Amino acid sequence: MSDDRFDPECVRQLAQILSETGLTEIEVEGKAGRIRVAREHPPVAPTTVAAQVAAPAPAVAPAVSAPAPAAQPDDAHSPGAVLSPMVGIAYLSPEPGAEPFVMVGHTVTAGQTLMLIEAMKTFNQIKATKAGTVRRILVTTGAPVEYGQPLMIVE
Amino acid sequence: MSDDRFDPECVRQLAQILSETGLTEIEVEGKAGRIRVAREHPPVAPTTVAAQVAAPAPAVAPAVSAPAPAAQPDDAHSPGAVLSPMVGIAYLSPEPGAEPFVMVGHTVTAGQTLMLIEAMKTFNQIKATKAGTVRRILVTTGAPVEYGQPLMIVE
Amino acid sequence: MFNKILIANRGEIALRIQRACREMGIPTVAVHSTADAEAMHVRFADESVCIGPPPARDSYLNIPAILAAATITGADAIHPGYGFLSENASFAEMVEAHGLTFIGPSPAHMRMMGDKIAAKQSMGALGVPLVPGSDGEVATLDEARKIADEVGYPVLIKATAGGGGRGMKVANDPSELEEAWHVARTEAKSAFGNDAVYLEKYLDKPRHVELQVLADAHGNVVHLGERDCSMQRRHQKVLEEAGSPAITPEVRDQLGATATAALAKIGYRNAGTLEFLYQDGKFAFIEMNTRLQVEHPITEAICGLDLVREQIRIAAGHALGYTQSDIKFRGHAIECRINAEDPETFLPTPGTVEAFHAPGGLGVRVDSALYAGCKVPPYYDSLVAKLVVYAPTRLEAIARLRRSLEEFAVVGISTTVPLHQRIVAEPDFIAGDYTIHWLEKFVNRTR
Amino acid sequence: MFNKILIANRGEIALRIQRACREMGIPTVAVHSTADAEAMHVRFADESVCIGPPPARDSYLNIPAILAAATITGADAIHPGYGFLSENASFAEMVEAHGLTFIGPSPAHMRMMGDKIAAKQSMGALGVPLVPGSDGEVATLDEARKIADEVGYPVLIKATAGGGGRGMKVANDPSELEEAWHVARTEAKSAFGNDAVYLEKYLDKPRHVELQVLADAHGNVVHLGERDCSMQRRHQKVLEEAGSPAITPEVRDQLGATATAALAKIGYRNAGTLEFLYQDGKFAFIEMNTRLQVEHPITEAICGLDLVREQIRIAAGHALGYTQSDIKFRGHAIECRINAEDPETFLPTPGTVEAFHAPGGLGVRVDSALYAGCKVPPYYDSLVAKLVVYAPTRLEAIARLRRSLEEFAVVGISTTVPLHQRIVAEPDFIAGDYTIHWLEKFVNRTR
Repeated sequence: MSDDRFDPECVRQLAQILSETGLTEIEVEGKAGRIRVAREHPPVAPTTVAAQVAAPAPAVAPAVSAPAPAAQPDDAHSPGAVLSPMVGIAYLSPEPGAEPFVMVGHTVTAGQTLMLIEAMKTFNQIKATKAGTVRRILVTTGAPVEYGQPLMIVE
Repeated sequence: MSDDRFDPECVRQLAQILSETGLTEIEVEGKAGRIRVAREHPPVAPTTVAAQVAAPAPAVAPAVSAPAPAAQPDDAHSPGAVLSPMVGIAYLSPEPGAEPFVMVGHTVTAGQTLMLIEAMKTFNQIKATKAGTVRRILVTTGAPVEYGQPLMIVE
Repeated sequence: MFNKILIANRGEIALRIQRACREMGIPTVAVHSTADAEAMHVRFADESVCIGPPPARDSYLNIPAILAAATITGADAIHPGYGFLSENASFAEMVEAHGLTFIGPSPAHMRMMGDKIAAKQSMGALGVPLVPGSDGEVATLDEARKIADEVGYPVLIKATAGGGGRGMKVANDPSELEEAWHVARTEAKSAFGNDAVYLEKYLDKPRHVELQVLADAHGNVVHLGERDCSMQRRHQKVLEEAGSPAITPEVRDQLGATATAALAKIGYRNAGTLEFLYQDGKFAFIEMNTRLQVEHPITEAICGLDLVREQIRIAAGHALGYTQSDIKFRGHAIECRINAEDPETFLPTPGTVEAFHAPGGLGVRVDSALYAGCKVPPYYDSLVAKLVVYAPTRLEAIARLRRSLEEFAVVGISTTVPLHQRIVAEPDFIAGDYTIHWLEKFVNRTR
Repeated sequence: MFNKILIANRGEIALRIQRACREMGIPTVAVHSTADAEAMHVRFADESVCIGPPPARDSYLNIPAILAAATITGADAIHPGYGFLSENASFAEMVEAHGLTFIGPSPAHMRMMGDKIAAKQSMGALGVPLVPGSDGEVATLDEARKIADEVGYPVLIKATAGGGGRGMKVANDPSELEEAWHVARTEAKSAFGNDAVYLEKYLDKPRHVELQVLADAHGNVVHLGERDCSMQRRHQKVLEEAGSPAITPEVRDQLGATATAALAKIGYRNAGTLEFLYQDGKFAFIEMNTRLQVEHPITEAICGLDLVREQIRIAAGHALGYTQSDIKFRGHAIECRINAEDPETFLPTPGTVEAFHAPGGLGVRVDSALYAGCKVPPYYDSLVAKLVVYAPTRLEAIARLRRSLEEFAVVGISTTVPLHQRIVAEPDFIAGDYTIHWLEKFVNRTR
């Protein structure tokens, strides 16, 4: 059913991206068909207003910091990003001194273990959801990670 | 002099309207010549933000009211507006029951008395600053007026 | 004192706890769902950890994630706020099992008070007043008559297995008792397969009056006076007062003495609130909340203590440092809960706050995590701000409340500010003359 | 009570007075210049009248316009706030001549205290302590020596006709007296054509301590304790505390008794403040302000009174209704004056406020007429907000102040919030160890 018809959520997302990026037109073609969204004038958008009036908060709370190591803000939105499903400590090798599960440049298959995350004294395997090449590793062994934090880019 | 050159105030006003409306171009032609203003992208304007964030105040202070009778908000900016130079009580006639100084449609000369304003038990003559025709009378005898309030339109 | 406190909550209460910590010089860790990444409690924290997706069960109720967040940030204590995990005894136990301090009562006391029937029995045995009635099942109509005469009409015949209003009948006078007895038993039998009933005095116009207590780990217990939370809709408190318009200092002292003696006896620790129904000069214990409450600021206003600071000090093992006679009550305080709800239909109104301006000036306190541009997500409680006013007298507090509500500006989402404006204009409210049923009727009448 | 009060002021103090009126049920009239048409005090008023163009002399100092505004709106009393016309005795007389009530002291008392030399003589004669020194001119060096020995060194030789620091010399010990005497007289002669000089004790490290008083029309006078305003820059108060870190309850009681007795004797009425220099345990009267002061909220915080309400009640002829023994001082309060100024250069920063977020929570009061989108015009005083914190102890108040300053957000214009953040971190401030010279030195040192 959802394959036969346009996906309203997709259209909404594209419209949102249009607003966010200030583009006037986006065209996307994929298996499900082609979607084109356009807006004649870049919107004087509520998002812009929000961004401006949200300004006090950065001024107020200079101390905001995640405990995580620096990842690019864009990494989480990268299509190849492997996001942490939990809060915990990252381990790139099965045990101290051992070879890491994967390294940059490695080819991985879907289901292959990429790293471990320890939470509540349990080690949880983080597996590749699709085949690809490890482009970047964004955390180090022993690093604290939060939910949704990008761990690797696999493309 | 001002006829020979462009009017910077006009240009600024048009730029302002451009920002407010999100238009990309405005062209105005009149006696004084032609002005065209354009901007490649409608600005993500501070004015817009200001207008939005100023919103609380009307919500907060529903009771705001001037003691003056209803004048159009535009009257004060009308080129023929006679503005009150003081706070006081308006009188359209020299004494109760007498003929009013002027009526709508009358032609007036510069320096002619248009009405009186009583302040601190003194009657102050409000005089025409230029010749013209009385288009509208915006106050009534006995009405309180504030500083800068439009009293008449003489064009 | 603690080195770092993790605050396992969100919204205004997370901010409230952060403020206390900051004033005590203790760094804080905020936890948040992905929906709250831009929230005030995250922006103000010294550190923050995203613990899960928007649904509370996956984030703010996600015990492993919260404990892992405490571990990776090196926090040594957890403040649960109210709601979420604040009354979860297992969570408190796990916090302690991880070598961290739970800022609250012992898990045993949380469990005791979590079982509402056991709580009543325990407190009743310690001399705390309960609703008068039979001790357990009433076997015969004659016995029911005898007890009803003792406690006085109206009385309620209730199924021991009951709930949800079924198997429950009121007898307003002796002539109605027999029918109520039979109907209640029949309903109980058909609804629960058990016709056992008990009898208690029916409170038809009670006030909700609750007592704030503080107890340290050294056996010191004080009460901080009562709050009147009778202004309720669907069992949700809407506006609270301290003190209660219906309570005299003598009555307060007496209830306080009974309650603090009972809590000292069981060795209760940290903050807690005993909730009572109050009618005809008598209290009936309903339940005890083993946590900080939403309406704690009105108590802070009249007794001059910072309750969160006291909670933290107690959890760190400090003695209260004052006794009951040091606690003085001054003036009157009222809190309005401002919810992101339509003020007529009470439907939630999540969305983006375009502009926010809080009232200011003398005697006005606002606790809110709103800011211009913030989002009110649809996943959590609709409480977005607490307006608390304080003045020397109740009538001055009401006048201050009225002008503060006029100043309150939230643009972009509807809030219940207009509801509060209507309430504070009502003669019954101004006279302090309202029971727990008043608001429901008022809302239905004026809708 | 009054039917309608016209507030002859703008900014936060106009809003402050409006709030008190609103809580008392009295409608208000705002007056404003064309620059303030969109200002908060106009938006919140029941009625508003534009009284002139931006310059204060044509609007907020325009007496005929203000009186006409009162007439056309039917106001029966005028509250002058502080600054502008608040200490103008002629204005007060004209208000009364128009049959309206001036909410303040009698014009005679305003005039008496407006003449700084006459004020000192009057108050000195009534037993209020002055700077020790000669009674008027000192004719000979021998006489100067004698008085200097009496009052103790260092002493100041001052031209009786003097001003602006000229004709003024310090003698730190007897050996310096002769030269100071000659130099002062020579300077006085050349600068003012008059070589008459007088002598007084030189206070090299005084604190500025002031006493708040309230007096009704029935002879009752109370004091509401002192404020310490030593944190000054170029004679402008920047931060104030109540009580003073340097004053004990005994010293306060003694000064209060002297001052209230003096004011009762002259029949003073309404609010007033006696300003003193305080050094080595001794007070020296400088002047009396016959109006509400900017820093009145810290007094409200520690004594629980609403000073504007009291002013209005007194002006309406009500008796205070309490005596000195009813006034209790509790806790500690600090006010930061937040100015639209660069925090380093102190240059004014008028402009548009893009975003405004005031701190909240326990013990925090903000008085400000700012809102997101408002304009701070360049024509008036740069004070745009007052942050007042209250806590049981001075150190807790400082901790609260620090966290509140962190929360304070004004976007679009620079303010002095960062200056206050630097001050509250200073050990001297935390220790309460600062005189009226401290801030000037601090600013120069850290710039």
